[in-house]
This record gives sequence, structure tokens and C-alpha cells, in this order.
Amino acid sequence: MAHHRQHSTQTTSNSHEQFSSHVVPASVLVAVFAALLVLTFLSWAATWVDLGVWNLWLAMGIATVKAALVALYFMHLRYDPSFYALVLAVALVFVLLFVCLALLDAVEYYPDIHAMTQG
Amino acid sequence: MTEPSAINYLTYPRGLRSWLLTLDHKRIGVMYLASVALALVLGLIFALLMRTELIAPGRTIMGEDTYNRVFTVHGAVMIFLVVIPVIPAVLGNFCLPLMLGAKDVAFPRLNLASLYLWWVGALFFLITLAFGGLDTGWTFYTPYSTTTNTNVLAAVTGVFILGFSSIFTALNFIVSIHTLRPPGMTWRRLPLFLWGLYATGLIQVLATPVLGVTLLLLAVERILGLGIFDSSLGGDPVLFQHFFWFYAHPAVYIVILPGMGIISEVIPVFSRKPIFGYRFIAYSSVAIALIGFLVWGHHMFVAGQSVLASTIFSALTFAVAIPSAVKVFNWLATMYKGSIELAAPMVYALVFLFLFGIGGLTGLFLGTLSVNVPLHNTHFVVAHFHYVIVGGAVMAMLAGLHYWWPKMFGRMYNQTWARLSALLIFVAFNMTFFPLFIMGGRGLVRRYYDYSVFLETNPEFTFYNQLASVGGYLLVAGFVSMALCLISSLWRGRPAPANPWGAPGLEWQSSSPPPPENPPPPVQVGDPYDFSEALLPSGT
Amino acid sequence: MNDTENPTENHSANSQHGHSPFLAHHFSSHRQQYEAGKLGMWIFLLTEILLFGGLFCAYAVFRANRPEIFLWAHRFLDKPLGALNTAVLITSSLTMALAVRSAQLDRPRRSAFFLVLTLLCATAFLGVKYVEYKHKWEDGLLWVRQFRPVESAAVSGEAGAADQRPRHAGIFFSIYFAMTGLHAIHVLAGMAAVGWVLVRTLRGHFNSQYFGPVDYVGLYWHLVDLIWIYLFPLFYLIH
Amino acid sequence: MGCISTTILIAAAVLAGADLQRDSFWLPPPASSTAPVVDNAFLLLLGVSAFFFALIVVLGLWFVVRYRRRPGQGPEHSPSHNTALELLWTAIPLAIVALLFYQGFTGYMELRTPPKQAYEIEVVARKWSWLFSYPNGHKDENLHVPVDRPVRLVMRSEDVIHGLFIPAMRVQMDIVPGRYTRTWFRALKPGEYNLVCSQYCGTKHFDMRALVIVHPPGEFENWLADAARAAESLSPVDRGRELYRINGCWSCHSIDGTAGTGPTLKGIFGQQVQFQDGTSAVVDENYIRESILDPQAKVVRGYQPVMNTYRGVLTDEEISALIAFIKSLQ
Repeated sequence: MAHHRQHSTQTTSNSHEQFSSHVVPASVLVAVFAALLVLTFLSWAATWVDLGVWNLWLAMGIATVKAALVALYFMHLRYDPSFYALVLAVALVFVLLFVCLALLDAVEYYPDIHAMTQG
Repeated sequence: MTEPSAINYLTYPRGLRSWLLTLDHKRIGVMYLASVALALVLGLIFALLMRTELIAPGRTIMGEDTYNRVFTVHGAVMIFLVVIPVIPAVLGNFCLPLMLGAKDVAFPRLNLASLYLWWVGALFFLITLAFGGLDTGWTFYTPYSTTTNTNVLAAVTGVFILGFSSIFTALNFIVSIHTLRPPGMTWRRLPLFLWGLYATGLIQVLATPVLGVTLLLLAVERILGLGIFDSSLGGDPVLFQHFFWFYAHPAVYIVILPGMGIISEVIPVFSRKPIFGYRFIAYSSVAIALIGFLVWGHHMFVAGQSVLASTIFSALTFAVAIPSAVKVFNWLATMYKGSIELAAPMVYALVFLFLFGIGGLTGLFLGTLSVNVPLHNTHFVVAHFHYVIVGGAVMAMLAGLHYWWPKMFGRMYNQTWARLSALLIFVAFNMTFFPLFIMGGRGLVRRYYDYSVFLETNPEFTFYNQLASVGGYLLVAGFVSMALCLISSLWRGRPAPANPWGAPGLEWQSSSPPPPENPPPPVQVGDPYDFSEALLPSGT
Repeated sequence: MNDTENPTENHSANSQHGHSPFLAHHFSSHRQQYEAGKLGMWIFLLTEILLFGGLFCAYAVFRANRPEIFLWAHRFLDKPLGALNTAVLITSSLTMALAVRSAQLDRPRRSAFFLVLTLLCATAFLGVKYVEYKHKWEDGLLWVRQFRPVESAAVSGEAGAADQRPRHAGIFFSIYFAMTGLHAIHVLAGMAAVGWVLVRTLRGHFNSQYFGPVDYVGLYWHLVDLIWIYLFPLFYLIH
Repeated sequence: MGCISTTILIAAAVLAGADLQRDSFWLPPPASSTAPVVDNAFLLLLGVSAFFFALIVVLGLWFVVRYRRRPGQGPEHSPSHNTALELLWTAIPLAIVALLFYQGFTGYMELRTPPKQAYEIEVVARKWSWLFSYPNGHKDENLHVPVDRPVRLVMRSEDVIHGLFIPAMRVQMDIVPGRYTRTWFRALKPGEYNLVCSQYCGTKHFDMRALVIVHPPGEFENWLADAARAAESLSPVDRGRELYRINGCWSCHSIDGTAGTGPTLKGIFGQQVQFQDGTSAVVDENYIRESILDPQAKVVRGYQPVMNTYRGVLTDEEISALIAFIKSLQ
């Protein structure tokens, strides 16, 4: 594949450019780590109190805060072009649509399943 | 006219090894073309077997279990091996970097891996055929697919692997379009075929993983008894259908969107007029891709889906019909006051317009809640999706293949022969599939080995089926004629000039066939639909 | 948005590094190559999210329709071990982020050190997972067809658990094994990827201009962590 | 163009209101009270589709001829976009599909909402036959209904997904294992109609058929009472033959010696049979009983283990009758 080694002038001139990437300070990473551990403990502690259905939503809320921390700092989204965040958001929106529409239907027709398992 | 340049991507470097290890998107496209064509032959053989069985009521040439395997394999091969990859992997691979002005796709090795995965997937289909066959229908509905003793595991593995192949191609295209555009190639100047591929890529990366997890669960269900889709273990078979159609409905748009992109390239060039309403066509592709995810439940109106969900899905289904309809109007408006040349690609574009018109309009019947009830699972559905997939996507593919053939292989084919083949395909296609609308409306259920049950009230079904079977033979004859016309051009065709159609697109600026290394993009990228420069073909 | 930037715009070309052997021919600059790779990785992560999305959907449907199964069955999961694994995975995410940081700062040895730590955490995670799976196996708490809980599996102090067992209770363990199993496979794949960049780091392939693979593997690793962050409360912390 | 499509819509609506009792070309003759709801929407769609298809074809062909390429003559000048026009041809289809959706939605609600006082019949679908149970306990392999009275079907499946489809009634609903699904119809005319399986279910999917027998006014009750009484007064062998028929045993086990999905029952009693695992046994009362209750336990060599258990479906007394019937097939 000799031709793969050839480069046009334009390429050669550009390939020597320096590009600097953003480096997250170590202190930020450690702080995020600490916050994640605290939140993990908090979500466990939350099961000691009875909040009814809110237990689930509280647990999901804490998980979402943790996920956001991981995405923003460990995964760089806070410093990167917002397009990557858009990719992530699209993924989450489509999962949510899938879950919600399927759930909506399953809950609607569940009585027909229930009637048979009881009968 | 000179011979095609001696050093081009087809001739240099030489040797089988240089092909099998190539990272050149053009070669990968050509290898995909050959591979998909072989799979198409396999799928057509099964189609002919099916049509022959149905030529008379009762047993004709095979038993009912064989028939069930034949229609399953026909569907699975055609969907997963042929129509899902055909346009992106063949024409997309060949054209995308050239039209973009890039040296290659963003990840050439991933691109080659995609082809190899396609081969492995195809191998698993052959294994399925050799060991036990498959009789679930291409939809793999549980609990039938978890209880049948045919080789579901091999088939599911094959489809799973093909999913990776599909994702790799799509990922490559999306990243290439984002990051490899040369100066001046703005989103507003992106050729509409690339917009189509971009929208298709979005669907492929969003939907295919859900198919993957569905098949994984199905496989584990069969091996271990996971029970998620098995009602006897507390699972839910309707949930499987939600999972399956979350992929399989958007998959229809994977098939049709790049086809619409091709039509948006062909019609302007052969009308010598800029595309009418570029922005609408471009954005509507993405709109169709995204809204297309919200309509999967229209496959389940009588499947036990709740009335509430069905109503929501029906409304969204009608919403997604609008952008497709408007695209058709935009194509017609592009032809208006043009200077239309009926070359073979344009003939196929017209065939697309008519057949896809019927396919799209009959989709409205099936999306209408009440009308869906007696039409669901009948031959009406079979006719509808063949009009969309064959009449739409495959005709667009043929338009594109005839359009870019001179660029791909450096030869002109015989126009008269190509146009007559298109005409034969058009007539035969309608002969094959239009009777299915009538029989379906009158109640003929799909996947029926024998229609004797209906003959008492509908004696004319025998005639319709004979019509369809003869049409099927003619349709295959049309495909063969089309293929012979193209293949014979490789030896007997006139060498193609760089730009035989006088098209303004970037891909026509390189020689035909292009050199191994794509030419650098021009200093200033122009409008891909600018015909003002009078780019009439020099030698024709 | 990076995609509207002009990737091939001329930057001042002061060639101090010479031509890098890791710049593929079809890219015109390291930045273009890095951004292409990164976008590719993000789109791959999107497919991973959708893959798990299917399982989250199954979870949601069964939890909504059969809450009693989840309430009954989650008690058989070991909360302390789950929390420990969460902490282990978060730690591995930290070390992975630090490995990327060191690579960006031209410190390959330190980067390799953090990658090794990441691998150790991953191994610890799988070790804990093994212990948990082994208990389930011994107690017969398996997916629905193999679901045959032994008498002693009744959690101490929760006498009568077996009597109140809801119909099809094994479906909880079907979903549990499907989701944690698929996640564990991703941990294994992640370990292979981390091992691969570790080898390349030791060979001196990476520097401040070319560290993309470390970064991409890092993104993948964080996603695996991110999914576990949801799995932990969904299975272990049901109330 | 707007006024053209309005005209077409009105024309379609008039067409739809026409006499639907005739055998139309596209749909079978309607036989239920809800059929016109479906058929009206169908004809409306047909009108709309025919109009738009004609529009595409006429414009496409006309442009090809009118604006064909002529030597030395380029395209005429025309705009490359026109926002007002594009909005217009977005709005018109939008209005049309909104109307279609509404039409479909109201019809569907009618199809899915059985009247309260409907007569209820239980339906069991299995590979590859139907069983209909009436309120008095009578079971039959065909669906007998009274004319002009709403009938509600409560359906369940014993194996895979099936679909109950009566084309003439415009009734179709999948039957999903593990749950009930329901549908209803009110037959308008006495007669016999096809009832078929519409969801692919394997080997004999195409043959999984029953008849809908619509009885004239007053005759349904008599038929039902007679049928129930007749079943009670049968000898064990005849009772077994009846059970063989209504439980669909015939779809796999013939009584004339031909092999089907399962072995024939003719002369099987007292025979030595080989099993898949290499063992063999003589077919006696115990073996038949076991094969009905636990079909996978001993599968005759050369056949697939595909039969469902009839535990909970057949009573002890019914199994004895079946055994008596099988004994008689020498």
C-alpha cells in the first residue's frame, strides 16, 4: 500500500500543528470522587427511612446526580464541545422514549395478564 | 475517448491480498456490491420457490414445513443481508468520501471490519440453512421462536453480528460527515444523498443496539429459560414485540432514507435543475429518522397492545407520513420546467416515484386504526412493504447504481437495454404485487402455505396467485437482464468520461474510475446543485 | 460545536515533533484525528446506552407490573457487597481519569501506574461479583426456569419469606442476571481495552499530541461505571 | 389544488355512504354491524390515495414529456424553492391525515368496545385448532352465534400466539399466551363464514380454520341446548370421538393410518412403539393417559416433542372416553 504513505502538501503542513487539549486538574477529579462516595452512602442511607414511592425517585435522583458528575468531569463533558453532550442526551432521550412508551402500554394491558394468573 | 486510466483504484494495487486487506472505501464498496448481489440471488431463489408453491392451491412442490422455512429465509436474507446494508454499504461507501471531498471514511479499518462481519453474518445464515433451517418468520416472535426446534440460535447469532456490521458503517459515516468536510463544505452544501446517509446512520446507531439486546435475550431465553418473553415463566410475549419493532420499524427508514437521498441526486441531474427546496428535503430526512422511532406500535394494533398506546402510535404514524409526501412534491417541482433526459437512472427514479407512491399511500391504510384491523397480517401488508422496500429502496438503489456505475467501473452501459430492463421490472413488479393488495383486502392471510380455505368464497384467488407467480418470474428475468446489461458493459462498454451526466457533484471531478487515492478537494467547494456552469457532458 | 469549526484550517506549522507515525493518512491533523476518534467513541457509547436501554425497559415493565416480586426478592441481594462494588468501580473511574490526565501531560509512567490501578479495581469488582453469583448459585436463586431457592436462603429474621413468595419470583433474578451479567461482560471488555492501552503506554506510544486511545478507553470505562451507578439502587436499594 | 382534493374527499364520502351490502371489489361482503365503519374508512382512504397517486403519475409523465431535453435548449428559469408553496403542500396533507386519523380512531373505539350486554363465548386457540365454550358448558370446534346479537369473545392461547380473524366480520385480534384478549361483533345475516388463524403459528397455520355459523333468530338457543344434551347421552366411544374432534387432536393425529405431525391413532392400541431414547413399550391405557397429561415424557421415534399437555383441559372421565375411542380404532 505504497500510496498510503504519500501525502499531499496540504496534509503535511497541517500534520505538524500542535494542539493542546484541556487537562482536568487532579484536585477536581479527587473532589468528584469524594462526592461520588458520599452520594453512594447517602443513597444507601435513604433506604433506612420509609418515603413510600419517593424512595425510588430519591434513589434515581441521587444516581442521576452521580451520573452527571461522572459525565461532566471524568468524561470531560464540561470542558468539551457541547456536541458530545448532545450525543449523550440523544441516547438518554431515546432510551426514555422507548421505556416510557413500552411501559405505558404494558401497564395498560396488565389487567389481562393479571386476570389469567389469578384465574 | 481514451481507455480508462490504467492506474485506478480497481487495478492498483494488484492481487487478491490487496483487495482483502484494503482500507480503500471504494474497494470496500465494490466488494460489498458483489457480496450483497450474491445474497440477493439467494433471497430471490427462495422467493421463486415460494411463488411456485403458490401457483396452485394445495401442495405444488413442497410440504408445509418446507414452505415455512422458505418464506422465513427469504425474509431474513432479504432484510438483514440485502436491503439494510445495500445502499449505505455499497453506494454510501463508494460515494461518501468522494462526494464529501475526503480521502477516506474516518475509520477505514472499522469499515473493512464491517464487511468482514457481514461475511461472518452471512456464513451464520448458511449454517442456519444447512443445520435445521429456520421457520420463525423473520420477526422471531416469541414464544414460537423459543419453542420451535429449528436453528434459531445460529440465525440469531448471524443477525446479531450483522447488527455490528451495520453499526460500524453508520458510525463511520456520521463521524466522517462531521469531521472530514473540507473547507467550504458546509452543512448547507452537503449533497442530499449524504444527508440521507447521515439520517440513516442516526437510525442505525440508535435502533440496532436494541435489536442486539432483543436477540441476546431471545438466545438466552432459548438456552437458559430467562423467561422475560415467556408467558409460562411469568414473562410477556407482547414485550418482545415492543422490543423487536423498536428496531424493525426504524429499519424501514434505514432502507428508504438513503434511497430518497439517491432520488434527490438523480432527479436534479437529469432535469438539469437545482433541487427544489433543498433545506426541506435535507431536514425532513432527519425529521423522518427521529419521528420514525415513535411509530413502532402500529405493527401491534391487533397484537394485544392497549387501545391507548395504539391511538398514540397511529397519530404519530400519520405525522411521519407528511415529510415523505412533501419530498415527493419537491421532486416533482424539481422536474417542472427542467430539461429532462430519460437516461436509465432517471427511468428508475420515475419507477421509484410511482411504486413508492403506492407503497406510501397504502401505508396510510395500515396506519388507520380501524382499517388496520381486517388488513393486518394479510397479503395487503405483504404487498405494502414490498412496494416500499422493493418499489422504493431497491428501485432507488438501481437508480443510484446506474447513475454511479460509470464512475465505479469506468464504463458506459447500453442505455436502451438498461431502460428496457427497467420497464420490464416495473411491469413485472406490479403484476407480482398488485394482486396481493386485492387478495389481502379480501382476507387472504400472509404466511399461508395453502389458500384453499378461501377459494370457496374467493375462487378468483387462484388466478391472482398465478398472475403474481408469473409476474415473479418476469421480475427476476428483469433483474437478470438489468445485471447482464451492467456486467457486459465491463467488457463491451464505451469508456466513461469523468462526468458523463454533466453533474455538478464533487464525485464527478475525479477520473472514471477514480485513482487509488481520492483527489484533493477543490480550493472552493461549490453548490452541489449548481447547473449554471453548463456542465453538459463533453463527449456525448 | 466542534463540527462547525473548520478542521483543516491552517495553523502555524512549527514542526518540532516531525511526522507522527500514528497520524493516519486520511486525517490532515492530530486534532482532526483526535476529534474524529472522540466523536466515534461517543457514538459507540450511544449504542451501548441503547443496548442497556432495552434491559432497563424490561426492568421498568416488570417492576411496574409486579412490584411485589421486587420487594420480596431484593432482600436476597447483599447490600454491603453492592455498595462495596459501587465504591470500587468509582475508584477505578478516578484512576482511569488520572491515567488520561497523566497521558495528556506527557507522563507515560504515571499513566501506566494509574492504568494498573484501574485494572486492579476491575479485578476486585469481578471478584466481589463472583462471590455474589456463587451465593446465588448455592441458594438456587437463579433465573426463572432454574429458580429453586433452598430453604436456608430465607434471610435470617425474615421468617416465612418462602411462604410469601410471589408467583414467578424468579423473574427478578432473570433481570438481575441479565443486567449485571451484561455489565460484567462489559467490565471484562473494558479490562481488555485498558490492558491494550497499558501495553501501548509502556511502549511509549502516547504523548500530549497523541493520547486519543487512552482517552477513548477512559470514556468507555466511565460509561461502564455510569451504568453500574444505576444498577446499584435499582437492584440493591429497593425499599 | 386544495379545492380539487376537497372535491375528491366529498366524492369519496358519497361513495362510502353507498350501499355496502354489495360485494365490493376490495373487501369481502360485510356481515357484521361494525363492518361499515371499517369499509367507510377504507373507501375514503381509497379515494384519497387514488387522487394523490393519479396526481404523481400525471405530473411526473407530463413533465417528462413537456420538459424533455431538446438539443440546444436548457431548462427554463424557475425558483429553487418557494416557502409558501412548500408550506401549503405540507398543510394540505396534514389536514387530510388528521381527518383520516380521526376516522380510524372513532372506528377503532367501536371495534374495541363491546356492548355491555354482549353474549360471551370463551375461545381457546392452540396448534392448530379452535375450541369455543358456551355459557352452558358446551364446547364446540366451530363458532356458533345468534344473528343480530353482540357476541363477545374472551380468548386465550395454550401455546404460541395465534390470531382470530373473521374477514367478513372485519374482526381480527391476536391471542397471546399468558393473558386474555377480547373482541366482539354482531352478525347481520345468518350463514357460514370463515374464521382463520392470522398470526403465524407453525406447520398447520394455514389450516387452522373454523366456521362461524350464524343462526337465524331463535334457532341459536335450540341448537345450543340440543348440542349440550347430545354430548351427555353419548356412549364412551362416541364421546371420545367427539372429544377427539373438538379438542383438535385430529390436526396432528389421524385416524385413517396416515402419519401427521404426530403418529396416527389407527390401530395404535396394543402396539409396541419405539421411543426417541431407544426404549419401547406397548401402548396401553396408562401410556395413553401419560401421553395426554405429559406428552414430552415418551415421544415416539420419528416425531418431534411438540405436543402440549392437556392437564387441566381434559377431565379424568374425558380421558377415559378418549382411551375408549382410541381402543375402538382397530
